[in-house]
Amino acid sequence: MEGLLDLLGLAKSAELLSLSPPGWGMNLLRGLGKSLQIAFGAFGFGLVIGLFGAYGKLYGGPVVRDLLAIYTTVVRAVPELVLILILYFVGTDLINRASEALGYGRVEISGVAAGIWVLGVVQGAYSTEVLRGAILAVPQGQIEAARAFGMPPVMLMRRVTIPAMLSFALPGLANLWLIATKDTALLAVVGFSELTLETRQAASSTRAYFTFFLAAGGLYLMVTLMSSALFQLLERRSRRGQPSLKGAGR
Amino acid sequence: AEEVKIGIAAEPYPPFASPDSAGNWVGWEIEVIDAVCKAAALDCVLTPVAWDGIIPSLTGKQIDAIMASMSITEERMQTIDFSNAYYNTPAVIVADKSLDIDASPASLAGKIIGVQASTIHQAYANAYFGDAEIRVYQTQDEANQDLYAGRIDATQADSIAMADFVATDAGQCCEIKGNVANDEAILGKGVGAGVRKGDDALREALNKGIAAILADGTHEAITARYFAAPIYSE
Amino acid sequence: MTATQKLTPEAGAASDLAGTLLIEDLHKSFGDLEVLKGVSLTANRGDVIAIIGGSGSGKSTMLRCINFLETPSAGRIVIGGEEIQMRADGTAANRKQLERVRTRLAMVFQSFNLWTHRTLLENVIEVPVHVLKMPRAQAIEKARALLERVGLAEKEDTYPLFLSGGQQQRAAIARALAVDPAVMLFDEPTSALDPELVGEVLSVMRDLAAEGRTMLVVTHEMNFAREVADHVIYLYQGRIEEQGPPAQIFGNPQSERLKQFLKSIN
Amino acid sequence: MTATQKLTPEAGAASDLAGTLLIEDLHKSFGDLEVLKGVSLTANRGDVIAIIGGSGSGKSTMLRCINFLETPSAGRIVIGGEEIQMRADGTAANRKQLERVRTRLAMVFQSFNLWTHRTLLENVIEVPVHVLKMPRAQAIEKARALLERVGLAEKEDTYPLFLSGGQQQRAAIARALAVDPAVMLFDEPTSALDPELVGEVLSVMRDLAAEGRTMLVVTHEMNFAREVADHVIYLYQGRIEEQGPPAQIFGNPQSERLKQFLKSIN
Amino acid sequence: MMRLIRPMLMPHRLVLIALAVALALWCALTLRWDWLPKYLPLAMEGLWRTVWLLAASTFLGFLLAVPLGFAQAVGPWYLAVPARVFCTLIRGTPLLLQIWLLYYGLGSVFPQIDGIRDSVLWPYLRQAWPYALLALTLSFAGYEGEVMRGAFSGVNRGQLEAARSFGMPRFTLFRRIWLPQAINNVLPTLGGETILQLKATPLVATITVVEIFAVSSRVRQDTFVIYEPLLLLALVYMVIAGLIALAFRWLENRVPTRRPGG
Ligand SMILES: Nc1ncnc2c1ncn2[C@@H]1O[C@H](COP(=O)(O)OP(=O)(O)OP(=O)(O)O)[C@@H](O)[C@H]1O
Ligand SMILES: Nc1ncnc2c1ncn2[C@@H]1O[C@H](COP(=O)(O)OP(=O)(O)OP(=O)(O)O)[C@@H](O)[C@H]1O
Ligand SMILES: [Mg+2]
Ligand SMILES: [Mg+2]
Repeated sequence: MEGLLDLLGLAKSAELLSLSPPGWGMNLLRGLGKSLQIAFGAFGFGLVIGLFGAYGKLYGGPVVRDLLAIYTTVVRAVPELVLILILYFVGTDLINRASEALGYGRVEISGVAAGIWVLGVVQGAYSTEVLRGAILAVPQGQIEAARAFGMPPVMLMRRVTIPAMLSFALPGLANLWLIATKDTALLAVVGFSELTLETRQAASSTRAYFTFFLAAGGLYLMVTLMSSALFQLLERRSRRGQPSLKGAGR
Repeated sequence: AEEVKIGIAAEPYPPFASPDSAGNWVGWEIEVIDAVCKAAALDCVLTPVAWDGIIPSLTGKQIDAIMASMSITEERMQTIDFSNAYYNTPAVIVADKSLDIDASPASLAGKIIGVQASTIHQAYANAYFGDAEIRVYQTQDEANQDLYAGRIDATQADSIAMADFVATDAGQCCEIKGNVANDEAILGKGVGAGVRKGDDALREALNKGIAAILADGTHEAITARYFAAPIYSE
Repeated sequence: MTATQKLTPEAGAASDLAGTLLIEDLHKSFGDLEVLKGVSLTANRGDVIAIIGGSGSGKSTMLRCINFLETPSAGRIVIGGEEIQMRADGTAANRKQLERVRTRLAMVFQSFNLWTHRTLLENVIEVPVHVLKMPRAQAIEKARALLERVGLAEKEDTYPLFLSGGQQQRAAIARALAVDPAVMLFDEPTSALDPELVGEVLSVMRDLAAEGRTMLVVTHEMNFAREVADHVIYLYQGRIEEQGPPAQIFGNPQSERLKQFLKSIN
Repeated sequence: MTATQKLTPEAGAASDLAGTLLIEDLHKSFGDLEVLKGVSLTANRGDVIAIIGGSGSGKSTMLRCINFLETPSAGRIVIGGEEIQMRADGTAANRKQLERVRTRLAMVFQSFNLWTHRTLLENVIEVPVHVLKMPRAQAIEKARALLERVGLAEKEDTYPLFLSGGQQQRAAIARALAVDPAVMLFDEPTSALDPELVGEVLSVMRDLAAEGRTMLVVTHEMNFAREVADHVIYLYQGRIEEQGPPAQIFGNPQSERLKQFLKSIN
Repeated sequence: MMRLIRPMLMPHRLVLIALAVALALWCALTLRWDWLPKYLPLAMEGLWRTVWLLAASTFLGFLLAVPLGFAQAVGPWYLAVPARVFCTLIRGTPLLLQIWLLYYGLGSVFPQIDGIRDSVLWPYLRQAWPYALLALTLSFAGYEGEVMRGAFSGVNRGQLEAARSFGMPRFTLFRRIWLPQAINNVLPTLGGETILQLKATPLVATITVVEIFAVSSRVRQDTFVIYEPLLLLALVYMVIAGLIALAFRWLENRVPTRRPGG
């Protein structure tokens, strides 16, 4: 094994990537863990915003619709990095000022919470659009049929709209999840030690840029492949009942 | 004592501050921070922040002081206050051995010079090397890489960091061509600790600590472990 | 034009009125376009009323107004003796009431509208279990009987989109029957089917009529209207142009429009 | 079963043969399912052949095999005296030949298949300009005349999805006519239309028949088959169960199947 | 004109507009803008660089995406598999890493090739923008290849059969029917993706390309004015994104489509 590694000139890389110090493997994994934690939180928070946002956009009054339109347009037009800088610094500043004014003194805002809040707001804008499109894609007749049988609105959403739209929403949501995992890299700017920052630290401490960039790329790719597989499974499940489109493009 | 959050740059800057693989920060500056805090009886916590966001973090109260090799300059003093300096080093120009240049604007005209973003070197290069093309890097390391790759002709940086670089394998290509002419308004009065404007209590405490370690020889002792020559002068 | 027979639902007890339907002066506009211009009709329990008319005459709109899938612009709708409370803008004033009334109506859509994410059996038990709160086992038993009846017993675990049009159509009827509706509304139940399937579906409907269910059927199948309906309504541009028993409508049409319509069909 | 008349395309000059069509022993399977089990037919120039049969009997498949939208499993297809060269697997051996032959055929699909990204006029000139290399101005002139003929002159700048079904159907006929086809294939050209529109479309087809175009029409409209067709073919489970002139097929059906089929329709 | 103005007169919109104006005024009056004149020329230069990087990379990327998508949708396996792998690799790794790998990785390989420093290519290889353009182009191609795959297989089969039944040659069919319909179907998606691409351009600042984001960073670093350049930058991006959205709206409306009512 070692001979083989030597042969390929990979011995040094293997040493740098080993899981126990002085190898940096553990650092990368720790970073990955934190990235996933934030991504998961932000994605979930974004989904909640998105569900309310989509319903608001479709069925809300004119005021709600306009406010949501502003939210989704602005958030989707401005680069995440800029939004993160603004939301993180202004947001925490405002919270602190508010709590000081109320006499509580400064509150400690954890990096994880802040990251989830900031990325969640960004993700929410995208989820809103994905879910809105999916709800629109549900044939109107399916919803009418439910109403014609006297289903109350919440039951209609739970029993018909959401399960029926899932197959339309999942590809978009899968993309959003991947964006969430990669956007955590932007939190490096506010000093959050996720995967990209750990990679940079390892790379510049050891000067082995290539090794670490490739390793990080591999980790990201692994996450992507695994989550794609998972989403495909979900999509297939949600698609049961729909004939396959295979061959339709010939 | 109340916790004081000392902001350091999350990007490694060896030999001053860099994380080891166990996640501990080590280096000359880290030891100095320790010593200063002890001398000033402050309960310090290291908080790594990306260099790009370090001043907003300070003004936004995520951290209480910056000790990240930040030079004391007029520009920065408009936004934050500084303690007294705890080290100072001259700025040098490094270039390929085969190039016949020195650190004067005239000899650098038409060349490509790499500098690190948000440093006094960037400010200095913008002010003095207007006839050269200036490329801005996120870290000095990246500039060094490009110097080695030949994509830039020269780089301006701290003499200490550069002495380190030319000693490495990759640094063999290059040599220190000399110090740039001093301009205290830009290059500053050495490196100090940044604090929020008006936070005089902390500034005084840090000053006291710095004075203490300079007086009792701690500073000298730490320096001796890292560098051949002293890096502090009045 | 014949005058609509009058039926006063307030006169009798509610149970006698199950399966009656009264529509008075129903109007409906989409923006500037007035699609229904005052339609009235009465159905007693067990009546089969066929609605015929050209494309765009407002047949579907009328059916959809009856269960408030479209909000009427004006008019009264009384189902099973219970008048649906309307706001000034035509929306139902009382959601609970509307939902209750809707469970007594059942609509079979032209495009079936089966829920594609559920199997046939699940489609049929959905409303009994989740809206009417029938015990699941009982609902399944009943659903199986209904699927058997429309000839789909062996398809209960299939998803709707894997079925042929005629099979979907029959499943939609089973789903409607599962709620034991007092009144059934059919919107062109055979238009997308080939001639042999048309026969199948119509025979199921003939059985329902024989059972004495109240039915409103929008149809292009004149044979069906002739044979099964008690009463035929010819809609033209949002008005009832002519109505009467099938023998009269098909045998001895009065209005020019209707004569022309019947001619174009044959 | 009557024997297919024989026509030997090799005997005459190509120009005489324009508009003739010969199919011999056509087979088609989808996987294990054999949909066509040996179908033969001959059409002379100007013949109108109606194809009837139940759902799933293989009518559409047969039409689609003729212009190789499906690859036949076996058999010969000769169009205008030119036999389409097939590989062993049924795919066309010579793409250039196939493309050439296809320009002489024109298919009108059940679902119209107008190109949704082009206006009506653009739909009609598309093939003349881009395949037949006709000068654009000339193509436009011809297209306008055709749209006029099917009663869509004022719709030339409309996109297909904004038209009613009947209008789309007529536009599809105009598009097919624009290539001046020797043989036209119609797949249930009226099934999605309401009764009044059915009349419109059938009258356009009647005109085409009068002009002497060769036409193969899959249809459920027995009246049309009876009045317009020269020859009627009844398909049952992938075989020609019975064929003959309309008077015989409708007046004096022989096979049990056909009798039952005709009964179910009326 | 009235059609544009009337919807704006709804009461809550008037309130929103008033709020927006008030916010803009407050920003203009109380925040620091004294640095603006000095950095304006640099900002214009950065803006121009952002715009052309965006335009060139989306254009070239889309040209690549068409064959990538087509190969995946209907191509033989020996074309479909590589296309699929390419798209997965691009979509599965952060753009930042791709940029760094190209610039620091690939870029540091070149100088080791003998003679390359004397070649005519060296002045370009020495610059950062070719790497930035390459990375952005490949990234856009990867994402859009996936989009076009769906678009090509989403085109209604009947539309293609109609063309084939008229004897349309294969390439004509692709050019006149398949591609235009595929593009029409995904125009809304493409609009969104182009805005995403706009938002990806700041990443090239990390390899010394001075586009508008880098300019704003420079302002922040030079002057330590923190929020104002960020706000202005956000505004600039919103304007560009708005223009992109308008352009795509115009493209979409060239072929009117009937959409289901909300
Ligand atoms: N949601 C709507 N918005 C605007 N106009 C509508 C709407 N629904 C129906 N219409 C119009 O109302 C008229 C009547 O439509 P309706 O669907 O009731 O006709 P129909 O009699 O059912 O015709 P068909 O036999 O073609 O189904 C048509 O002109 C139609 O265009
Ligand atoms: N692509 C296909 N793959 C598999 N089976 C097919 C395919 N196309 C058609 N079939 C099957 O071939 C048989 C004949 O189909 P075809 O469409 O020719 O029937 P048809 O006579 O046109 O019926 P209809 O009147 O319903 O249009 C059917 O059983 C159908 O399920
Ligand atoms: Mg209708
Ligand atoms: Mg068919």
